[in-house]
Amino acid sequence: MHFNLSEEQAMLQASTARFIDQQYSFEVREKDVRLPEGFNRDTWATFAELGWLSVPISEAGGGFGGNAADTMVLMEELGKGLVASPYIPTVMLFGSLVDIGAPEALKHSLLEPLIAGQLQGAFAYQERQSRYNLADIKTAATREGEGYVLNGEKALVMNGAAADRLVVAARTSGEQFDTAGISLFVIDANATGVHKTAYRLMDGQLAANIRFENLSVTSDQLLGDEGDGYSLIEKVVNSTVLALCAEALGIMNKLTDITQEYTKARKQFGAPISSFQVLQHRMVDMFMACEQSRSLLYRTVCSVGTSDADRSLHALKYMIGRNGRMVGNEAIQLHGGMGITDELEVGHYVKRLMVINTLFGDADHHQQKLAQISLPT
Amino acid sequence: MHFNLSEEQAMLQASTARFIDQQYSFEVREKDVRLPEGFNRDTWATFAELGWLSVPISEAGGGFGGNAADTMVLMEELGKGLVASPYIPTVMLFGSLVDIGAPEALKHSLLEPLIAGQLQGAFAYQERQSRYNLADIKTAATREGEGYVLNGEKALVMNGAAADRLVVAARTSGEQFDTAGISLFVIDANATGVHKTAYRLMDGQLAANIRFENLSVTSDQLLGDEGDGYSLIEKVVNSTVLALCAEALGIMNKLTDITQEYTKARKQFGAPISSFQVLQHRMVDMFMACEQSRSLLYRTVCSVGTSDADRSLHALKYMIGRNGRMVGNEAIQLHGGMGITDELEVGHYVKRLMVINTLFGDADHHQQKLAQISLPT
Amino acid sequence: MDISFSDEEVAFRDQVRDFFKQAPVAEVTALIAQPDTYKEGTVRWQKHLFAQGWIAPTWPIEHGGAGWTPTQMHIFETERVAASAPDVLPFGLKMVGPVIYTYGTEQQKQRFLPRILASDDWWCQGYSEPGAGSDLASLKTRAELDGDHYVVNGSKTWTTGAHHADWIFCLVRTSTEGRPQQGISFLLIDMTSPGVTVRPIPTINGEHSLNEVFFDNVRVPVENRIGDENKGWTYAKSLLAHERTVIARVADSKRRLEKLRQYALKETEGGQVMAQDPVFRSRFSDIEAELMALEYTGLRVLAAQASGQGPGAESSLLKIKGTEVQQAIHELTIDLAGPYGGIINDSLTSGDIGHEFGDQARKDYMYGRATTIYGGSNEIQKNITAKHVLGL
Amino acid sequence: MDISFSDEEVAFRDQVRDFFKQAPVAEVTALIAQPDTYKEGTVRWQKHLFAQGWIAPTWPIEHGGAGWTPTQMHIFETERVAASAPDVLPFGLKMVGPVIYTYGTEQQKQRFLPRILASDDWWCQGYSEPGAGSDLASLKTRAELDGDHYVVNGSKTWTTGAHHADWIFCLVRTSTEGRPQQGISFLLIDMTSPGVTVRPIPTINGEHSLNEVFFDNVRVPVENRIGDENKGWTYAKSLLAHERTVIARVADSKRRLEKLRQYALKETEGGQVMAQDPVFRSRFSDIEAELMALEYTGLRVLAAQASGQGPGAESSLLKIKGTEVQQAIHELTIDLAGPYGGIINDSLTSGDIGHEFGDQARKDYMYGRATTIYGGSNEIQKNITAKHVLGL
Repeated sequence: MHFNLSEEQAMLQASTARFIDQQYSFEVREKDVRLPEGFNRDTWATFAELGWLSVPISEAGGGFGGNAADTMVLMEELGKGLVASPYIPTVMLFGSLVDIGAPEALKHSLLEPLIAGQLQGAFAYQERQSRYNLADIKTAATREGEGYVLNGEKALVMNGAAADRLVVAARTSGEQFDTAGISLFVIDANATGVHKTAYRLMDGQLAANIRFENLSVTSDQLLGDEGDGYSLIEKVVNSTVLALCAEALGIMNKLTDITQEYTKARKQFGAPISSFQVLQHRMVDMFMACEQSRSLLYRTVCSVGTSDADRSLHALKYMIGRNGRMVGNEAIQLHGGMGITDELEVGHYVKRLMVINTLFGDADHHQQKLAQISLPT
Repeated sequence: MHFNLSEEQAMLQASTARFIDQQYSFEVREKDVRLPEGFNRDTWATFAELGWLSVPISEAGGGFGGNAADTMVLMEELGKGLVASPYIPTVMLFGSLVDIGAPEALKHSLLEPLIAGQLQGAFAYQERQSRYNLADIKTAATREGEGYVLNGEKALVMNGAAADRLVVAARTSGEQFDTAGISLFVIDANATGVHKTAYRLMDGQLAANIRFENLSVTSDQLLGDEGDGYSLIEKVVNSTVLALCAEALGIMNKLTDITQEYTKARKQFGAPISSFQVLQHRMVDMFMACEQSRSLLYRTVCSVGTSDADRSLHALKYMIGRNGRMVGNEAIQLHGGMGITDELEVGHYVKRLMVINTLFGDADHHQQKLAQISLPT
Repeated sequence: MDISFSDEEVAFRDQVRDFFKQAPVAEVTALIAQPDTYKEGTVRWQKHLFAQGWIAPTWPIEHGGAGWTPTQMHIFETERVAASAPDVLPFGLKMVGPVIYTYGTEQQKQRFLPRILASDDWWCQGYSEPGAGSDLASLKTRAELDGDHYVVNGSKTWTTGAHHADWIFCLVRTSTEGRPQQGISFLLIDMTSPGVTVRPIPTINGEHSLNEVFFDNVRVPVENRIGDENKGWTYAKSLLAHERTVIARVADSKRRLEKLRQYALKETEGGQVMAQDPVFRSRFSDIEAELMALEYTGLRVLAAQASGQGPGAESSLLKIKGTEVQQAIHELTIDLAGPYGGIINDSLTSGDIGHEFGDQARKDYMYGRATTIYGGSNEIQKNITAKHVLGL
Repeated sequence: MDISFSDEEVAFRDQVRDFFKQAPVAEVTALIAQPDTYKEGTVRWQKHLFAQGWIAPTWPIEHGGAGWTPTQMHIFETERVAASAPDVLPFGLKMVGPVIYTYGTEQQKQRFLPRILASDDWWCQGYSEPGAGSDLASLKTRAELDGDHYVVNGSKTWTTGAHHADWIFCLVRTSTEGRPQQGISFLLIDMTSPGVTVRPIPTINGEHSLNEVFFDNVRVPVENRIGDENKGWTYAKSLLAHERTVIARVADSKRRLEKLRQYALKETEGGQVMAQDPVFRSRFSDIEAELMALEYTGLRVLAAQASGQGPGAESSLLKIKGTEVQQAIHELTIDLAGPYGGIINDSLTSGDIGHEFGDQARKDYMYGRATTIYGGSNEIQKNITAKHVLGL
């Protein structure tokens, strides 16, 4: 029993930390995130060069075949650096869906450019009314001849603005909330019949609502079996949630660190405010919130594939949501007035943390999912 | 608009405070509560002399005809003194039920000795399985000739051990959880067919489970109309909850005060522990918990008879339960090891507060009742 | 123990309610909502109140106020919030105005008060400095006497609306002797004076309301000093307790909570309205109970004021609980918005994006973090309460 | 990152599981539950473990221990709790024993260790004093040298089991020079010595486990001092971090939470089981998540120990969170008992009274308040963490 990183994981961690330290200061981040796409294509190319884009992609898919711990290591460091990138939508969602669902030819034609940093992807799953219910899908893929015709609207598609290709979850049968009858299609994001409305999220990154108007798709654009998309969605969303939690933990640790530094430097009443017992205890609470979250992250990583997996994942997303809010709020409060300016990095970290809480179910949502496992209704 | 006491209320408050100050030290309380009945009959006689037993009884019933504010004033002071007495069961429950429900002759024959301190009463409403559902009644009163026969068991009857008379809630029709079909009977607590098992509550006072075995009762022992007892129960329980909350607030204030005194006197690391900022802020939290509870108590008193009444009462019992726990826990914690001995008064106040939380619905229960008003399902 | 209103108060309430019904609330609210027309809308609304004679209801009648009782003020505020009408800016009307009519010279009163009442001057507050936040008395901006002028050097921060302001009232250091509080003076400074520069501070909600104000050898006539030299702390302090009761914003929280309730009846997940979600219900009722209590805490303070006391130390309690409730409402609102709690509408409409209140919930949440920091942070309020109320 | 067990560890787990299956758990538990037979049951259980060679599993083999690794110890504890088997008393086996074999003389080892292992001596701990709780180093019980004896005067408090004890290990003041920590010595005192008096301290759960111990001119042979005079603080301190990890009781909390879950499936209101009550579910899952995390926090500490580190400052985190979780379970359990959370069974059975766990829930809740106080209060743990982990 040990919680050490493997040699490869340690190298990945070191290389990510080095990249941020040497090439990705907060100033660079702020410039990157303000670009029209919400990230910098050159930075993305560097990701590709460093091999990061292949981490969770299977060896069969031409990737590194990394496990949950590998992704965790990478994402935690990206979190610490507040790196603005479409890693989640392009690699963790789009890439993984293609990796596990696409027929061989399609898979290679998409994953090769993706790993090379030349293709941007996105996963269009939720709709205006969906909230956190992954099966709440009204967008319809109606059989027509050999193929299908797509009609409907997807909302809040991360990286939907820059994506070259999309995976779209559409209903081929069943009713609005049914898990059965959902099918996944890879489509060209710039095809006729695809209408995008892009906007920013509070972390500066871009999302889009995407409307499909009589968009024709063929059967070979289908991922997995028709009507069976939900199981693919669950699988990929679960690993993405774990990745997001690792990113969040990186952010929480960073916030805890910079708050300690700030309070040591900030003097009021003739003393550094870090000398006030009330603030000390609150920083201890922040520290404990991080450590407990880390323990649960490790548990979740260790539980992948076991009967503890779902329970761990819900507990994790719940705790990251709740503790993340606490850490973010305290970080701002302990920075005083400086905490509410956009000039310091603290607010930016908090905003990314808040966005993560809204992805794939917030704290309240996952708390209830956890309760449903232990105390089934 | 003002929150001052009337002259009569101020006098009642002063006389109660004087009684506790002069005749009811913590040592007296500890002796009283260890008596076989959980209270001292002489102390009760003093209550009668001071006129306290008549406070909530209507003028028609031979009482003072006091309102919610009058009861509040009395109960808050009794709380501060941690007075062990059956005021709640005998006066607030039994007395009030008789006052509003009994035919004239019965009313006077019971309330006169009650107000004179010569009759102890109790209200047997809940059963083993009832928890906080007042309509969960299985005890049956079956019609037989002119009267009824009672069978069943009541649990946790406050003052059930000492009571001369009981009001029993029994079902004359309807199903287990129905509010309709519940009838109230005044019975002799020492009649054949009445079996008591007495035990103590953690505050030292006595409760009893009471079993009825083919107990015959006549129609003139009925309070109110047959099958219509629930509305009487609700009315009397509501005013009792308010009284209990006032008592609890008295306790909370006392706990806050003695904790401040203790921390000022207790020295560690060469300073009174009240000088440590963390403890100061926690005592501020205790203070705020008391002040907010007081505001809600005033609101509830002012709202009696208005459309805000139920909402206020649920919010109050919820807040008293939640804040009371916080204040109690903090009082113990800030007393350190001394807080967990039975030698200091702090633990005894906490235990009474805990019992109050379990009477007529705890914090969680009333929080959900409150939600049900604002967000009806 | 009586919370009913007298007949006069009931009549007054009806008059106020009627006034708001007729007032151009929607029009000015729309103007205020846009950065470009914010100042225009604010001034127009304040002039409307001025015309009614209600712009400074608690000022003494002799200085142009309405001389209202605390209860009348409470009625007015309740009706104002019920009508969703904007508040007035506090800096002139609630802060420097009372200081001027209490401590100012006759000449100062005549010069400044009428323009404050008519909203002809826009005021801002110069208290905090980069190095003096919670520890306000350690402020360093200095004013040195040079003939009949002070020469002011230094800077002020977190100055709301400085970019709109004509005047700033400042605490400045005129002496370094004695306790820090003893060498502070209260100056009124014309924002058009040479040497005054305003730098916007972008805030985490993406909007601009705060500024830093720099003073570089700014010459201020001695006649712009309020009261005695080195006594400014006393004049400023009298405002602080009052400011805290204002920050509590109980009536505003009531309106927000009701709005939240309405949203929860429409927002759905899996076909069920969120008002039925168990965790939502718990959090909502928790806030509701706290706010119900706070409303009466406010009334208790008001009743004490009406009988000639306070607002004293209990204003800290109002400030702490009031801001905690505000933040709890912000948190529950943004959570209710679900995935839409993280979006920025910018020029898109809610219809384009697909959600009614997510964008506003985000702004409120982010800017709302400031409520526990400004007006004396909640930590400072607890220190004050521990010392002055509990005597620890 | 690997939490799987080696083949040897799996075999060991099976052996331990088997041992508990065969052990007289129910029998000794029943004895321990009654005050009259508490001591008898405890000693019988410990002698059973002794016979197996598992009474002091982490002691070095040379001193009669089993020399287990931290992982083996973890396996043993997990199985013990799963079997609801009693824990051993820590005072001899986990506290003074290790001090004796680490710092004691050969003669002290031969005299005391075998009797500790065989549970022939009952030990208690004399650290806290009425005036020295959180500030332990300010202790005042003094030991003055008189020939080859110390003469001890003073008192110790919160002494668990002193009324059963044969021996007490004490921190006493042998010098008032230098820092308070510098003048402390570590003495072993025979409880039958003339001048030793034990006074029971009744606790808020109505039971007797704590005592005050008075020393009135008690003569203690110098040979009963551990290590050097005035160096006792060093020997005692090494125990404190270990004590904290023990206090966390993660495995025990897991068992209690599962029991609570079972209760919630039976306890009803209005015909619905409480496991379906929304507020219960929220509170339960909140504790569950924290405990799931804590379990791994414990494993992380264990893994660090196994690789030769700690337990160091992170033991404070375990202590704080572990006791918070314990109290949260106590609170939810007593609330689940509803109106029965306030009762005292005394000689009545649960059947007489009508509720299964209310009485025990009350006892656990009340005594459980002590967990955040003893072993260095949680406030002290946060001070330690702020200073030694965060460097504030």
